[in-house]
Amino acid sequence: MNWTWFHRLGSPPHIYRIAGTLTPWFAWPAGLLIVAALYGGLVLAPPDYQQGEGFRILYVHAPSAWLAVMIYGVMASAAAVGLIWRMKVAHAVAASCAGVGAWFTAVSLVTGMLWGKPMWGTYWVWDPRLTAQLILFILYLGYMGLRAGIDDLGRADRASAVLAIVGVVNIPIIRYSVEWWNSIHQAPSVMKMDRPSMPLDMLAPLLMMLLGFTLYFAAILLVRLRAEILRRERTASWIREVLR
Amino acid sequence: MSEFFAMDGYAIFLWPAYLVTLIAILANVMLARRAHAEAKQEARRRFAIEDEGSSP
Amino acid sequence: MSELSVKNLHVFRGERHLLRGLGFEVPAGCCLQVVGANGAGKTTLLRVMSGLLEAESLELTWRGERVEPRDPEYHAELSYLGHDPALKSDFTAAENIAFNVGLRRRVASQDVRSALARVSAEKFSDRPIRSLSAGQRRRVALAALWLSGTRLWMLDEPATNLDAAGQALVASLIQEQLSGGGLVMAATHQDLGLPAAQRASLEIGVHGVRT
Amino acid sequence: MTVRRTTAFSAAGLVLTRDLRLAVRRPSQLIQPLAFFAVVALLFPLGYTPELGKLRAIAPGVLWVGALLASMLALESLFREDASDGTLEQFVVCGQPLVALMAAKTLAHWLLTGLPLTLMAPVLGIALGVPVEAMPGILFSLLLGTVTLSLIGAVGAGLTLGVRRGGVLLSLLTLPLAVPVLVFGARATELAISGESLMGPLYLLGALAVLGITLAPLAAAAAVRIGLE
Repeated sequence: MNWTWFHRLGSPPHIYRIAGTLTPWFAWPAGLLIVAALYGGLVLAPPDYQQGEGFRILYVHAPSAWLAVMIYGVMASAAAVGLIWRMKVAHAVAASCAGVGAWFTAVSLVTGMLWGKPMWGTYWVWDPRLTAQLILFILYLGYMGLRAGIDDLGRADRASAVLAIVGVVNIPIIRYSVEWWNSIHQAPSVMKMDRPSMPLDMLAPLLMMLLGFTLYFAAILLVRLRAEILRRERTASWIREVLR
Repeated sequence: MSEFFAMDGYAIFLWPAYLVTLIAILANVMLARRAHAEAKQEARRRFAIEDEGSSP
Repeated sequence: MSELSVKNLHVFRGERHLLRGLGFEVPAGCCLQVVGANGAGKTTLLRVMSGLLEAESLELTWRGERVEPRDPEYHAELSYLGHDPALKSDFTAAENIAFNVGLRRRVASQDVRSALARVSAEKFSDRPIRSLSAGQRRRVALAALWLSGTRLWMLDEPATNLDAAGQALVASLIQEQLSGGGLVMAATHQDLGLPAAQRASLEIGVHGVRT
Repeated sequence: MTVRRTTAFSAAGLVLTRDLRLAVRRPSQLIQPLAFFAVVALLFPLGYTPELGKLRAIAPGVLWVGALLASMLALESLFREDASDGTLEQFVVCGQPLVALMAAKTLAHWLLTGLPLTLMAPVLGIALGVPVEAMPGILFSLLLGTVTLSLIGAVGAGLTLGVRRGGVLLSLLTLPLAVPVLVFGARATELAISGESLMGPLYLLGALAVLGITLAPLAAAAAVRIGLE
């Protein structure tokens, strides 16, 4: 008995194979970029006139914070595509994002706190960006909690997709409200470091790290995507060759 | 070399931050690979059930 | 081309590939009796056809037009009677019928009374559903079904909790619907006493029906 | 017999009146959120200080967090009962746009919980040392805020319909989305108490309510459809 489901865009076996071949093309450049950025950030870049050597935490904090937000965006757009065009591969992409996103949101929180400690003497500071990242972390937990709470995979995909879309609409509003809340209460703000004003030898490693982290995420996403595709394709005949 | 690691006093904040990031990077690599392996394992189990199920 | 036709219907429930490439047709004025073992997918089939459950793939044609099972226009002509009758236990039978049917079309209290009379439920029409037996509740649900005047009926074990008289009522309601040119899909093993011309049956096996 | 099909608007009206009549028949469910709100608000003086001056400073936070948690409490029953007795399925199958019926159910939920909570807030405010002149400001800001809370909550309730013991998850999903309402609402109340103009945060609360009214019923309809499967 041979049946396959043909999806207009990106039929699963095709995507599965492409994901496999592309992974190393993302993984290796990511590794190199990160190592180079580490060297640039820790050794070459001069200490900050205000925060001294402490500012180097920026090279892990900023990329993690960037991943946290970018991954949610990727997750929500994949979810929207999956919901509107009923594409299982898109839901598989969304499912693959959540874990990594939550991890790096946590990293951005921890590194943010470690950065705040020498600056303000306390680990937690109600800085608007840190607060917004904390709320984003709770959004990730809610998303993963909803997925875990529903047994049927198809239903879990669609329900979590609705949540991701509602979440992504709210993220800018939450960020604005937290910034607004911070401004009216003049709470201390740690992250005054705005990137453009940084000298080139400080900025270059940061940009390389950002790109490195992004490529790293792409590699992880592709590996997880293959797993999620297998789960959704159940007993499609093309999987037999893959398993051989 | 040692004053490099000292990071003039920021060491106890800086290196833990890098360590946490390294852990996250490695953990996600491992988790992703394991997820893929598990998915393949489940697929094999499903095919086993189906092959034995549908053969008369 | 019959009123209702289904092709290439695939449904998964969790891991199980419950319906595999199902296809069938239901002409106007005909009742398709869906039979099969428990857990074979009878309820799943009716819920997918009513747009309550998303199928992996389905080609549904209703009165010559391809429709999505979630399309409100298709739903306007369809009534679904599930395992539990859709009744609020704090309301009386009359209030429940007025609401359920009122969602679809204008309903006068006279219509409600005639519906209750049709299923001989007048005597308990003013008591809250809470105080009725399962069989009485099923009769109230059947009254709402009869009053809804929809063209396509999806009935999942319509005669559960009903005594012999109740089962006869179900058979007569279905006959009345068919003679009015309507269609019925019923998951039931009950003999509905329909002439062969008005009856078709669909066997849902554990491995589903192979095309 | 010519069958005049019910319009979407009147179908929504039917759902609204149905929910209100159902609530009247079982009033105990209406009291619980109010009692909860009162208890939360009245615990603070015991846990913190009886001095009205100090209490006034934290009154905005107490009132808004209390109102938020109380309306969260009432969300659990929004769809669960209808789902268990099979009536929610009829909403999906009756041929009326589910979005309209969801909007009606959310409005009914707000009338039965959000509005009473809002009317009760000034009373609790007095216990927290809030001056009487601040009452209109508190009333108006909570009026707008509770509307948005009910709308967000409806989406959360729909999503957790298909989840066993979805109560905790419902709060986990809804609270982060309610942060903007909390921030603007508490600030509006703070300004009301200090007698300054609260138009700024009030406009923002209004904007959130409008955004909620347009998007939330859509998301709730999609969530319920999925939750019922």
